[in-house]
This record gives sequence, structure tokens and C-alpha cells, in this order.
Amino acid sequence: MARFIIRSIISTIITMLLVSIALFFLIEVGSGDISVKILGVFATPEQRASYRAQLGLDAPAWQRYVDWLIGNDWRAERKVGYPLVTATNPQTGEQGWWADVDGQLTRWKMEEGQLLTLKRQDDGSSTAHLSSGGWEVNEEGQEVFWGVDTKNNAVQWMRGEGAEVWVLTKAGLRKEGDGPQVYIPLRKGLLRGDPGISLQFGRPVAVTLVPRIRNTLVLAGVAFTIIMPLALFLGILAGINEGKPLDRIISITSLGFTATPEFVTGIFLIIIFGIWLKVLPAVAIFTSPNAIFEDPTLLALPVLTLTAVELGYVARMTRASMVEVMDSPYIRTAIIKGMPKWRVVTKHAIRNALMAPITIIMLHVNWLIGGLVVVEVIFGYPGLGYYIYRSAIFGDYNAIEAAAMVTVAIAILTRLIGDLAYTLLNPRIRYA
Amino acid sequence: MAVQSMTTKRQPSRWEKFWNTASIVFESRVATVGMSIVLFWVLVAFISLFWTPYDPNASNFTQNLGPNTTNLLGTDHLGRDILSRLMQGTQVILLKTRLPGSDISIPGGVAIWGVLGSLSLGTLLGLNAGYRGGWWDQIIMQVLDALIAFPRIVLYLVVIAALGQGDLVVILAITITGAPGVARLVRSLALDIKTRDYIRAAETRGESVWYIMFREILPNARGPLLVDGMLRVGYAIFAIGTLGFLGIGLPPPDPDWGNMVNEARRNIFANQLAVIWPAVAIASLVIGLNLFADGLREELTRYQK
Amino acid sequence: MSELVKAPPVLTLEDVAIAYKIRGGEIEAVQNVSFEINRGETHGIVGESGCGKSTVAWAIVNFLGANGYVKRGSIKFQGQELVGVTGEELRRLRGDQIAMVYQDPMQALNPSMRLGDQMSEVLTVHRGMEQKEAEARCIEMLERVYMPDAANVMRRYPHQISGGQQQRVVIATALLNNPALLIMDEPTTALDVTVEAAVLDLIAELRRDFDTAIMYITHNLGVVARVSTRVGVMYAGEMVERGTVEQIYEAPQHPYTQGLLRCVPKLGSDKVSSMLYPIRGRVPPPNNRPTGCIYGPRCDYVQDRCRNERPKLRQLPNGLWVRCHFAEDINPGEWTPSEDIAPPVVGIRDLNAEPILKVNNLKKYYEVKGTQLKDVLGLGEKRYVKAVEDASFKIPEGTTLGVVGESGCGKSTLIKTLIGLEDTTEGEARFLGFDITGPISERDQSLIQELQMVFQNPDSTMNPSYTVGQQIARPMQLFRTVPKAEIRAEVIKLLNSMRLGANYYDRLPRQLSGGEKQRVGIARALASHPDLVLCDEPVSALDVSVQAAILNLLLEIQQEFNTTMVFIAHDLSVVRFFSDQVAVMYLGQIMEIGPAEAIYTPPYHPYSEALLSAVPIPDPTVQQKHIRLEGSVPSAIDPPSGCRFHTRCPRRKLLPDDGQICVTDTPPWREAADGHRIFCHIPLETLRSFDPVISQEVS
Amino acid sequence: MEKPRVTKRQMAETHPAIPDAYDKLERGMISRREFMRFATLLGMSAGAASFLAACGTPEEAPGAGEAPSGEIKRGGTWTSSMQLQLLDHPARLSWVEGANIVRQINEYLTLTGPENITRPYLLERWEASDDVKTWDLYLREGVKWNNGDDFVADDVMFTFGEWLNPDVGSSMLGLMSYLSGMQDVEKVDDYHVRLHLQFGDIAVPEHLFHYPAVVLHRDFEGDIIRQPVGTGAFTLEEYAEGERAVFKRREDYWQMGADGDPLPYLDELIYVSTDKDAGVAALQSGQVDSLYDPRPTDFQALQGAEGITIRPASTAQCLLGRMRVDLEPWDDVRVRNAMKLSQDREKILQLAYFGQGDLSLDAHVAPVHPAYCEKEIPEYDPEAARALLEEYAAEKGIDLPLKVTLATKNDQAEPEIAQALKELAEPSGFDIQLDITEPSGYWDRWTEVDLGITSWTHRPLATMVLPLAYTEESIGAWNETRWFDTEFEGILREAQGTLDVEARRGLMCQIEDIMQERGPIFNSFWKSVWNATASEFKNVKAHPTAYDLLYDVWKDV
Repeated sequence: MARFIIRSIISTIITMLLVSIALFFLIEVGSGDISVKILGVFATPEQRASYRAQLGLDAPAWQRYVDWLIGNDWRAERKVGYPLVTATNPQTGEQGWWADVDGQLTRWKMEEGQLLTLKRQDDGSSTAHLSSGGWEVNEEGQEVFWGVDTKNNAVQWMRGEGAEVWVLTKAGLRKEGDGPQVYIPLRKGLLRGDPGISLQFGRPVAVTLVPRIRNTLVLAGVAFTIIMPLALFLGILAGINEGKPLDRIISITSLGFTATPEFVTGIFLIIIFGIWLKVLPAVAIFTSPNAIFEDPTLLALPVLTLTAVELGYVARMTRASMVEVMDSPYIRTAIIKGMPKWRVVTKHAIRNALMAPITIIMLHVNWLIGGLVVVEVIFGYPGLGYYIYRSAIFGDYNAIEAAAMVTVAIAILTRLIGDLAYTLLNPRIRYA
Repeated sequence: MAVQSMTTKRQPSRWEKFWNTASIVFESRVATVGMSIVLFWVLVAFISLFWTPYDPNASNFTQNLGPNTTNLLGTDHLGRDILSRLMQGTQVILLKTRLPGSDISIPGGVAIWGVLGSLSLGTLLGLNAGYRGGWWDQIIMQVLDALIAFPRIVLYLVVIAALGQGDLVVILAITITGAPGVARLVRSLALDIKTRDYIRAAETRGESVWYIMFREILPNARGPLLVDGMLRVGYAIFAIGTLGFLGIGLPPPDPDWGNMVNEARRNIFANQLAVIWPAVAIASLVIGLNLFADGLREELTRYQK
Repeated sequence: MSELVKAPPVLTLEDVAIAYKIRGGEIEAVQNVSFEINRGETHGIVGESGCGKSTVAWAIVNFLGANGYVKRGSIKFQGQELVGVTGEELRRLRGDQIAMVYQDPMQALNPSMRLGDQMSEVLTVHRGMEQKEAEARCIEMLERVYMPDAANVMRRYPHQISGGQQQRVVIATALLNNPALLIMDEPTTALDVTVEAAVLDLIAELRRDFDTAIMYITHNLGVVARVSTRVGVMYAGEMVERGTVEQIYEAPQHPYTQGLLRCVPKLGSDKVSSMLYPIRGRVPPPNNRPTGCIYGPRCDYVQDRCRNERPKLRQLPNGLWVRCHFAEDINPGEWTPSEDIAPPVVGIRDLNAEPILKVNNLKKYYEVKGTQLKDVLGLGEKRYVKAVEDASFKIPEGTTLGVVGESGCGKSTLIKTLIGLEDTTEGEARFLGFDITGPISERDQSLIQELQMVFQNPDSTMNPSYTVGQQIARPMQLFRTVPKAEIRAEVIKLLNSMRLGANYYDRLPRQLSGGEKQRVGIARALASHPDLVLCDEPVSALDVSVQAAILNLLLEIQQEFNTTMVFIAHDLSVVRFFSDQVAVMYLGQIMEIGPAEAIYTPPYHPYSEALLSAVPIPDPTVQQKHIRLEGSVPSAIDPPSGCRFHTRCPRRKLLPDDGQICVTDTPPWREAADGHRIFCHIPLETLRSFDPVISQEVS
Repeated sequence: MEKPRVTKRQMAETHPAIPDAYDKLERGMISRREFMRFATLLGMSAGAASFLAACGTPEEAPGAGEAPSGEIKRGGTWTSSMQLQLLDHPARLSWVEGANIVRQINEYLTLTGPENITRPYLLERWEASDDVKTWDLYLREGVKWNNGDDFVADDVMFTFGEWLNPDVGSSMLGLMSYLSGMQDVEKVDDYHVRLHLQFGDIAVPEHLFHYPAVVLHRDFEGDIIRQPVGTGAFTLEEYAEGERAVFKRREDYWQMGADGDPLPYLDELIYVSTDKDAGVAALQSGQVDSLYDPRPTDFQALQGAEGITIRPASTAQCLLGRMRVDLEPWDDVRVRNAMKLSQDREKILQLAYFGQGDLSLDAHVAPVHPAYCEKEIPEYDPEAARALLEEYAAEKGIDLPLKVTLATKNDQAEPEIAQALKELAEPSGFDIQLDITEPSGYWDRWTEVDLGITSWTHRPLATMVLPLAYTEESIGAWNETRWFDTEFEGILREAQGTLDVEARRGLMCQIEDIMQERGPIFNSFWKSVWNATASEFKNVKAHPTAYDLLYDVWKDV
């Protein structure tokens, strides 16, 4: 069993890694030049190149992948020569990157050919001093300086050759002199909880994502705890009554619901219960961050929609498994042993019948999440699915990557749990 | 030598063979019902190629009419005939795929190509993983595990976010999301079939790996693959509907059922039926495929026993 | 004894017919079955597959599924009519008064329940016993069936104990409530011969001790002969003959019973001195049975009356019940085979001919993955299954080497290695002078075509997707042995020589019977005219009448083409009959090898001796020595040191120190006679001094 | 009719042109709305102007909020559905939703009301010189910031400084191109600021109500969410982009309510960020009280719904058909005119907007623009169009139908218009292929496609929009058609400096003629916008650009 669990965990880690690679390359490489999307068609090639450099997009794809996954401060540290740390600005609450120069948090700034050292004060502001030294001579004989700029990049300036860079402002691109030659936009990386900045909201993805993950987990959790016992119960009921009217009713109804797309079910639930009858909230309006806890009825229609679609599927799986088990030789043995029917079902059949569905149910969490996207969109539910959808429409790649990784992680972890549950249910593996 | 074996029987014609095979469908009431529904839609699709009651994209009528004698299913919010649009909507699923940047369509709908794509890719991977085993299996399954870990819709969204909208992208998305499932199925079938003695026989003849995979194993996986493919067409239709509903599916204006639902829901207070029709169309086709597949699976197992 | 006979029978079946409803009608699977079983008696029911013997068993416990029912007749259990009993009443009988044991114990036991729970519930439910008390009783019963470490077994799951132990658990469960009737449906078929022997001993012992009536269903004529007091023979849903075991085996009156007995080789008989006579034709399907005597179309004595009138089961003056119009007129001694089933006449093969295959110290090891963390990470020590260890033999051209051994002994691995499905770990193997230790992909095509294989399972030997013709033609196309245009003709020629007609060319495998499929499999192997054919249990999955035909076919082929064969089987009688040389394998090691006749007479290797004493012989008059092996076969990972058999060897005690040398030293090869070698520490003289295992009782 | 209390002399004191305008109003030469616009433009207080206007004609003010009926009630929460994105510097606002958030905290110097009339707001009044190059802005006294500071000229000077600072990146910088820098902005005293324009522009008051133009506190540091200091009626409690915004009533607001106490009447405002479809459902089910900028389909869904009042407003918003005159075949005026003739405007309006809008000429001047020159709406005439196309085709030696691709976005009503046009233009000899993409996809290339439908937002004056898109210098920026015309440009420049509405209307007549005759656009209708709010909210006004003006809204519980 230990071997099985270890294998599962190793496989899970490899899977996550593969997923992250696939995701990153599909989105960042597949989607083409993001600068066109952001700067528009009128931007000149130089403007685009400059902008791409500022985002670190001129680095090779593998390098960006590593940066994205585990951050690049460690890489930048070697260039800058000081430890790089983040510090929160007490006034704005925003995190910024600083170099720790002998205990003094420091940034640099180039102004009219002069390099200024900015020393951080306790209130978050900084004082500027004319910088002295720190320039190095590179192989080509140019004087260069690596430091942290005011926009959270590790940058390399070149003495006397301030690059012309194009800075994006709300009013458009602005040309600036005194720019650095090379940028490393500092980030901690996904694994260290920093998926980057959302292009859509301009804030760290993690800030928006976390409450949404919570909302989704609540919705999915409630749906799951309603769907699963009910579906298993119905499936078992249908399975032991194979071919009888009860089985037919359950099977046909569940097929009907499964085949009706959730967006249709959702729309009609909204109209009937939310608008015509006005007995349940039509959509998920969060007038406060904890709205679902203050008014749990907000969950009613989304959960009902998910239930309608998912219930049938799991019930059908369970039924099939139950039918198969009820047909098996050991059930025959139990019956021939003269065991009462209820005992045959509860003691002999259910445990075996649940083994197949449980792994499938856990795989089915994928579907549940898929369903969540649609349900969250219909109900305007501020969860992960809706977030992915909005990000995908917007092309907010940092957000999609992080959110998709979260869904994948949820899916893989539930699968792992499913495997473990299977192990516990199945003594063949438990005592292997 | 037994006497009866000397009397040579007339060889059955191809048509008879086909009919014999097809007739197993009629053995099952479930499969018959399912096939009827599916055939109905296929028929509708073919008819719509040549005839629809009205131009599906022309706004010739009053908006949001209920069913009436002129427009049997009513009209939508733009005064287009819903029946015509519903009929036309079958084409893009079942009959033709638009190539990007041109008016050229290739035969075979998006759902069909998507499923064929996942069947081909999945079969290739599944056969290699199942038959060759060892490292092939480890690596292929690991990659498939990664793909399977993506919630379907999320993968669609990611693919579309990366590559943009279009028929081909939807096909690609269906292929990618479907392939792991097919591969797992084919792998398990291959693992089973490869223990059969006729595979040993082929190996002892020194047949190549590809011959064994594609000529010896694959033909015996036909039945389950067919059933699986049919279910997958159902999923694909569902997925196309969902993408259409989310507004990221097949580009307008040609009707696609999910998109019809999405457009109609904005006008749902004026015309509830406009949502119902495409919803019923999706559901019935999916149910039809499910029943067909279920019945067929049952009959195939019975047949093989 | 006489008192028992007077007591009312435990079970009486009268004219029972069982039907299954199918789409558009129903099928009478069983017709007119009547018999009775008394207390303390084992009544055997024997017949080939599909004859309805299990159906009768299921009907007794009224478990015929949703579409089966008893159409006619009555089943009385201790005077109580069982037909129509349902619900609670039926449930109380099942498991309490009537218990059942069937074929595959692994499947009969619930994989996810502890054995103790599965056993004790019989007591708690039927007897209302307390759990503790029930468990104590279960342990007692397990000990009664000689289950080692019984208390511990109670806490285990089915997959944690061996097949033989599983069957003991099932039997113990069945006996817990001391049932009046115990139905056993092929309880030993899935077991190895030595395990089977032990279980059969147990059954006989239990019958005596518990005074239970046992209905014993099997297809194996040898097993029936060993366990039964009375036997009923079933054919195509009818009981055709019934009587005491002696009557049935010594003087069968029904032509079918006679034919059946002519199909099985007697242990000790060989192909030169004896012949097998298959029954022609095949069993009619239940929906297409002849109107007259069901056996009529296959009967050598058939007359007009047989075609029109169905015979009744009637009692002959000697007490035998027979379903034949002319039972009194038939004298089996005067029977001569008809032409279509005439077996080939086989001459003695020359064991001194030039060897076509030479194998020297062949080894095949498989690496196994450990379960420890370090193993998973690939840091652990590598461990191997030693599937074949130091195999050495030669096969002269045109002769047959038989390989016997129980499952897991490495016989299949041996031929897989020879044919190249597995590569060789070490050692030498030369076929026609070419090295064949590499995998098949490294062999020359012309070499491949000379080495072909016939497989065990008729249902999987053919690819269901291709016609018979396509499958036989494939090797011809591949090896280009026949010009393209002539392939069809060549295939048909081959089909004819397999006694299949040209009309089989376009048939699909599912349209063929098991025997026909096996013939096609043989034809496919012969299509490239190989010099050496490896036969992996080619007849073990077939019914005896078909088995005889296939064996005859193989002999005929060998005769015609002078083909060399390796013949694997677990049935010692068949191997003895078919082979010129025999090798006995145990746990990857050849224990004894030599001319067939030498293996079956002393000197024996102790393992061969045990095997021979375990094999069920379809002749109740034969006396067998009673040697039973203890424990179960050890794992092939880290097999026992010294002699691999030392953990179970019943003869080890004959050596000084209780055979300490067997634990420490690898045994020497002892040359008993020319080409007869025994791998044992025990001196030849001692081995020679053993009595023969089998002796004929002088009647 | 009672004599007006405002005499002509008083009018003349405000501005010499006002009595003339009033005469025209009385004679019916200009509409009440145009008078209002004209009078307030010249510095008359809105109250006085509307009073005069009311006397001048019996016409009821369209779209103006209903007068508080009965007793005003105080208290209550107002919830609205609206997308919320990142907010920082109000001067950098680029979307109206953000402005609706900032608007509740900060205020503008002027206010263009729902009736498209601009009046002073934080200003007491303004005065313009005759050449409209010098503008005197007189600030309202007694206004307090919500941090307790007085509102003074320093705040206005700071705010102008932010607008004119290129580092801030405000779109005001481009709009106020007549100011070369802070040297053109003069603080006369604490309540008087004077602007010295480089060239005359009549649109200064409108510009002061451009949505990024909220007045900022003189100590503002760049992020309104962290520093929500304003003069407005509400204070910001919470802002989470993509989630919600919560405001609380301010106690010491400068405006008084009808009941004599300070505004606002409402206690709390909550904006919830949802998409439109969810928002419609939420409004219908009573989960929110209002929906930002309903689409036509939303209008359909909400129309007649119980408990919801829909207030329409005419606008100068449109979905403009535009043709690239530098590309074939649109370089030929006949082809362009054939396309214009292919519009069945009534039908397109019906299909795309359920008839909710005003029919349009093929010129970018709307009836709501004060100087609009009314002309006959052209008929659908496929025969004439076909004649033009045949002539063109014969000349080019090509066959009809003429194959063209119409690109647009799958947004509000563009696909419907495109679809209708495809049908309507077929008899004219056009074969229109549709290329409809998601909005972001279209905005990536909106200036590049040769035939497209682009949405244009509302601007109070025609002279504000025409220079953006139909001049030579705007090529490369917003001139998506590459069309320019010397004659046209000359008239436009003249109109930009013409204060007199009548005179400007004369110029507009020529402008409209030129655009119809040889212009690069076709347009079937001007959209209506709606304000959909729960009926218990009173004093709600529908604004052409969907501004939420909530300081005097009250809830009738």
C-alpha cells in the first residue's frame, strides 16, 4: 500500500509538472504576441519590442517558464549582487521589490544620465541620493550596473547609454530616455504563491484568486455533498431493481437531466424560481464578501443546476456497477448461502459496487469543475470558473494560468483522494 | 468428415453481411430508439443542405413569434425562422466544417471531426501504451494523465484563449480533450487483447509491432470504440453547445445550437420557446446517441458471448 | 449400509425439465432428468460442457436467474417439494439445509470481505448465533478441513490465501450448518492436480464424517471415478445413464458412455499401443435437438426407431438405468470404429535420431519490482523470478517432448523462450544449428517459419475479426512459402487435411466450435511447414471427445510431415499418451526427464511420484498410492535453496539428517537409464525400490 | 402666462447674446433645449435658464427627472449591477463604469444633464469672451471636501495640473489641446480661475464634464481608492475590482434636498460586479435595484416587468458603418453611396434595436446635438443603388454582385445590423460576407478593416466628434476611414469657433450634405439608452452616457 501511495504521489507531481508545462507553452507561446493585444495595431515594432522587454517576454520560453514556476529573484540576485526582498508599502499595501544592501532596502533610478540610489524609509517612501560606484565593466568594455528599479524589475543600466524605452500609461505609450538595457521583471513564481499580475485588474492574481477559490470550493463542496450520496443512493436503488419500473424511472430521468445542458437547466431555474416565483435568489449577487454565508440561499439555484446535470451521470455509473456486482459469483454465493436480500446488498454488494464509481466520481470532479464554469457564468457566481472564463475572454494569461493550475490541482488531488479511497475499499490493494 | 460440411453454402453478399451486422441494432429496443433519433437528425442535416423552410439567416418575419402555421417553431429575436435555423444548426455539428479565412467547407461536422480526431490520436497512443507497455506505457500514460487532469471546459477555454475562435480550434479542443479517454479505453482493450493467443501467434510469426497493433488488435477493439465514439459525439455536441453558449464557440452568424440558446435567453421573456427548441435539439441528439451507444454496447457484449 | 438405502432419499428429482425464456420463445436446456441421492452418498453427475449438469444444480436451489424456471417435474428435498418454493422459505433452506460449492473459489468469495465474516454470517443469520461463538465454530471447521493457521485465516481476505485454501474455506463454509445436501459443481477443476487430490480426499472424508448427501458435478471422468458412489451421465440436457460407479465404468450400456470412455487415454497407455476414438459429430444445440434419441445422430448403433422415438430412462435388470432402446443388444466389446474417426496408426519414434533442438542450461529470470520505498525509487536490490532454471534437453527429429508440471512450474515460459517471445537470460538453445536465445525480432524469417506454435485456448487462438481463410493464409503471405495466386488453394488443401471443408474458408471464428477453432489454429501453425511445433496445452480446454480428435489429428500430422513437437500439458495421461520423451518440471526446474514409459515407472523422482499418485484415473478399479504434498508451491522469487522441492518432498526423510543435504546442496543429475535422468539427492537404488504408483486391482 | 421674472436686461447682463436667443426661442426658431444649452453655455444659471425655457415654450423637459412627488423619504440602500475594473487616478479613467464609481465621491465643475444641456455645478457660473478664447470660471463657495477642507481654486488648479501633466496620462490632455500648459490656467482668486485658450473652442463646459474630469483634492496622490477624498454626496467604504463597491451617505454634503436637509437621501450605494445577463436576472428578481447601461435585449426583457421603471434617453451613440476610402472598392463614391442607399433604416432600427432610437442621416451629427440641421431621412432605394453599382462595375469590367466583407464585433447589435444589411444590400448588387469576431478581436483591427461597423459613443456636441475621425490629421489615430475633405474641414473649423447656434446650424447643414454626398460612413440610427431602475426609486434620470447621478435619488419604501 505504501508503494501504491508513493507511486500515486510521484505520479501526481509529474502530472502537475507536465500540466504546467503544457499550460504555459500553450498559452504564452501559442497565443502569439501579447504586445499586439495590449498596445494595439498602431504600435511600432520598436515600441512593441521595448514593451516586450519590460515584461521579460524577450527571454527564451524555457527561461520564462522557469521564472513563472519558481520565480526569478534568485536569478536576478546573482546579477545584482544583493539579496532581493519584498517589502510592503504601509501606505498602499502593495508589495515592492528591494535590494537588501547591508540591511538598507535600496532601489535605483536613472535620471538624466545620473544614477540615483533610493533608500527606503520606514513609512515606505524613499530618499534619493546620488549613487556612487557599483558600475562594472562587461566583456565589451561598457560600464554597466545591475539594480532594482522602481517598477519591480531587476534591470541593467549602461553608463552614458540610457536606452530609449516605451512606457505604457493609461493615456498611451510614452517614450523615456535613461532606460535600462535589460529587464528581469521580478516575481516569486507560482510555486511560491506568486502567479504574477493580472492584466485585467492590474493587481496580483493571487489577491483576486483566493476569495474566488474559496467561493468555488463552497459551491462545489455543497453540490458534491448533495449529489454524491443522492446519486449513489439512486444508482444503488436502480441497480438492485434492474429492469423493474423503479429502475426505468431513475435511469430515464437521470439520462434526461444529464443530456440537458446545464446552461438550459440554469436558465429555466432562474426564470421559474428567481423571477416568476421569486422564492430564491435568481443569481449570485455578492453584496458583501461573505454573502454566501450570510445568505446561503444564494447557493440554491447553482447547486440545483449542478445537481441536475451531475446527478444523473454518477447515478448511471453507480447503477451499472451495482448491476455488474449483483451479477457476480460472490453475490450468487451470498444468496445461495441464504443471506437475506438486505444483507446481500448492504454487506456484500455495496462495498464492491462503490469501488468503480468512486474512482470515476473522483475523476468526475473534472466534469464538476467544467460544469462549474458554465454554472458560475450563468449565475454570475464570483468563483474560479467564472474567473477563468473572464480571463480567457480577456486574454489575461497570468490569470488563466494560475486559475487553470488551481483547477488542475483540485482535479488531481481529488483523483489522488479517489485512489486512496479505492485503496481503502479494496483489500486487494490495501494488503498487497 | 461430417456430411453437412460438404454441402457448400452460398457466400453471403457484402450487403447481407452489412445487414447482418446492422441487424444487431434491432435486437435491442434501446438501440433502435436511439438510432432512430440520431438518424432523424442526420436526415434533417442532409435535408437542410438542400432545403430549409426559409433562409435561416434572413430576418423576414416579425420578431419573437410563437409557433404558427408559417413558422412552425416561431421566430427568434431577429425575426428569423427558428425551424430553419435549427435545421441549419445540424450542419456544422454533423455535416460540414468551415475552414478559416475562406468560404470553403469540408464535409464532416465539427463534432464528427473532433471525435474522429480524438479517436485517431487516442487509438495511436492507447495501442502503443497498451501493447508495447514498459516505458512507452509509462510515458504515454503520464502525458495522458496530465491532459485528463484538465477539466474539459477549462481546457477548451485555455485552447481558445491561446488560439482564438474558429471551427478548427473547436475541433482541436475536442480532439485534445477526447484523446486521453479514448487512449485509456484502447489501452485497456489492448492490454486485454494482447493476452490472447492469436497475438502470440502473430508474434511467433515475427509480425511487426505496427501490424500487430493495427491489424491484429485494433479490429477487435472496433465495437467498444464505436460505442465510445458515439458517446463522444454526444459529449462533443454538448461541448459545442456549451462553447456556443459562452460565446466562444463557432463564429456567428451561422446558427449553432448553443449560440441559439445564448441569444434566445436574452429574449426569454418575449419567447421562452426559442430557448426550448435548441435545448431540446441538443438534449435529444445526446440522448439518442447515448441510447444508441448503450443498446449497442449491450448487444455487442451479448453477441460476443 | 442397508439401513441407509432404506432411509428416504435426501434429494429426489423426477422428470425435471428446465427452460430458459429467450427473445421470441424459450429453450429447454434440461429435459427428463431423474435421480435421487441418499444420505452419506456421493452422486456424481458427469457430462461434457453444455450438457446441462450445472443447470440442474441451480434448479435445486432455485437460482435460475430471471428467465429460467423448472418447467416440468418435481424436485423433492427430504420429502419437501422445492419447485415453486420462494422467498423466506427458500432462503432458510439455502446455506442451511442445502449448501453449494462451485468451481472458482476466488470468484465465489467476496473480495472485499474478511473470510471470517463471510463464514460466520452463515451461522449468525441461520442459527442466530452470537458472533464470538460463530467465529469459534468457524475456526473449528477450518481446522477440520486442515486449514493451517485457521484463526489467522479468519482475518484475511480471499486474495491473501492460495486457491486450494480458498476452496477449503468455501467447503468449510458450506459445512458449517451441517447441511443435508451439499452440491459441488466442479469444485476442483480450477485447481492443480496435487491440490485437487488433497481436496478430493477431504471431500471423501467429510462425506463419511458428516453423513451428508453430496451431488458432485464434474466433466472429469477420473474425478468422478474417484469420489462417487453412484454416477449419472448427462448428454445434451438429458440423463442418459445412471448406476453405481463400478457399473458405469466397467460395463456401460449407453453408447454415449461407451464412446466417452474410449476418448480418454488411460494413464500408462501410449500412442503406439493404444488408440483414442473420438465421438463423431457434435452436441446438438438446445434449440435444435433431434426428435428421436438425442444421441442418435452420433450413435454407431442408430436405427429407425432411434430417429423417431425418444427413448425413456429405464432400469435394466442389473440395476443400471439407461436411456437407450437397444441397451441390452449392444456389446461394446464388438465395437469397431467407423472410418471417419479411425485414429492413425503410429509407429515407434526413433529417439536416437538427429536432435533438431538442443537446449543447454537455459535460464530465464524476470526482474520484479519491490514494494519498499527504496525499490520504488529504484535503489533497492534487484530481485528476480527464476522462471526457468538450467533447463537442458534434446529433441530428436520427428519425436515429441512432453512437458508436465503444475501451474507456475515454468513450462509455458520455457516454450515462450524457445520461440522467442521472451529473450533468454542465460544458456544455450540451438535449433537446426542456429542460435535461438534472442528474441524473435532478431531471428531470420526462414528460421521463424520453421518454429511455430499451437495454443491452448480455442476461443482466443483465432482473431475474431478475420475469416478462417485469411488467418491461415497470413503465414503463407508473410513467409512467401506459396505463390500469391495459389494461396487459396493451398489453404483449402490444408483445411481438408484438418478435416475441415473448403466452405470453412470464409467463416468467422465465432461460427466455429471449440474443436474446429483448434484445428484452424493447428492449420495456421502448419501453414509455413515448420520443422518444430510447440504445443501449449492444445487440448486442455476441450471436451474429452474433441480432445481425442485433436490428439489424433496431431499424431497424424506428425506421422505425415515428420514434425517435431514440444507438447505441454498438465494432464499426465495425455502427456504419457502423446509423448516420446517427458520432462517433469517443478518451480522452474526440470526434475526428471526421459523416455515417456520410463517416467511412469520407478525409479521416480519424488515429485513425479506425487504427481502420478494424485492424477485422477477414470477407472475405479485402479489402485493408486496415496502420496499427498504438504503446503503450497513456494514463490519463484527466491525459490528454496538446494533442491527446490525440498520444502514439500515426502521422500526427504529417507536421506540421513532428514535430508539436510536437500536444503543446502543442489541435487545431482542421476542417470537412471539411457536418456532418463533424475534430479535428486536420493540414490537411484532407493528410488528404484519404490513400488509403482498405480496398480490394477484384480477383480 | 405670467411675465418672466428674469428681464431681458438681466439676461443681457449675463451675456449680450442671451436676449437674442430668447427671442428666437419665443418665435420658435430654436428649441427649448437649444436655448437652454446656449444660455447656460454663456454662463446663465441652469435654474434661470430652464425657468426661461419653460416660459418660452410649453414643451416638457424630455428625460428630465420627475419632480419629487409627495413627501420625500430618506434612507435605504441602492444596489446596482455594473462591471468593476481597476481604478486608480480619476484623470486616467477610460471607461464610464469607473466614472460612475468616482462620480459618487468626486464632482465635476459642470454638469451636462440628461437633456444634453450643460450647466454649472461646482462652478457658480462661467463667462466666455466673445472670441471664446478666455473663460472665467467662478467657483461655488461653501463646498467642503469630505476630509473637512474647503473647496477652493487651489483644488481646481491642482486638478488642471494633473490633466495637463503628460506623466499622469489623462485623456483630458488631448481634449483640452487649446491649453498649452499650466501657464494658460490662471488663479485669479480663491474662487475664480481663468482659462486662456490658444484657440477658441465652445466646448469647454462640456469638456469639464468629460468623465475623467472630476475635481481632485489639492493633496491627491494618485489613487482614489486609497485616498477617496471628494466633495460628493457619498464616501467610499469598499472597493474590490471585479467584486463590488460600497458607499455610505455623507452627512455634510453641500446640496440641500427638497426637504431642507442636506442631500443625499439614500444611506448606502452598492455596486456589484456581474455581467449583463446575470444583472438582468438580478434586477428582475429584485436582488439589485438597477442595471448599468442595459442592452436592447435587456430592454426587451425588462420592459413591462413589474416594479421596474425604464427611462429612455436619446443619444448620439451609434453603430457606424464605415468604409475605407483608400481601398477598393470604397474609394469610389458611387459604391459608397450605393451602400448608403441600401439601408432600410426603419427595418434596421427595428431589428437591431427594437425601434428604440432615432433614425439617422449618413452623417456623424445627431438630432440631440444642439446644432443639428434637420433633413429628410433617406429612403431605402436598392434600384438606385444597383444603378450606381452597375455603372461602377461596367467601368471596372467586373460582374455584379460585388463581393465585400463586412467586419464587426459580436457585441451589442452589430451582428444584427450586419445581418440585416447583408439581406438589404443583396438587391443592390452587394454580396456581403460577414466577419464577426469577439469585441477584443475587432478592437485589435478596427481601423484596419475595409468595411466595418464600429460603435461610437455619445458626445454632447458634433464639433467634439467630427474632428476626431474625419480630418487629415486624425489619420493614424481615430480616422478609421482615412477620409478627409478640404471643404469639409474648413467648414468644421469654422463651426468649432461659432458660438451662435443658428449660425452653427447653417454650417452643420453643409457638413451633413457633404457627408451624405461623399462621406465615408453610413448610419441607420442613433441608439437610445435606458435607465432601468426599480420603481420605488424616485428622481432617477436617464443619462445619454449612462451616468449614475444619485445625489438626489430617494427610495419610496
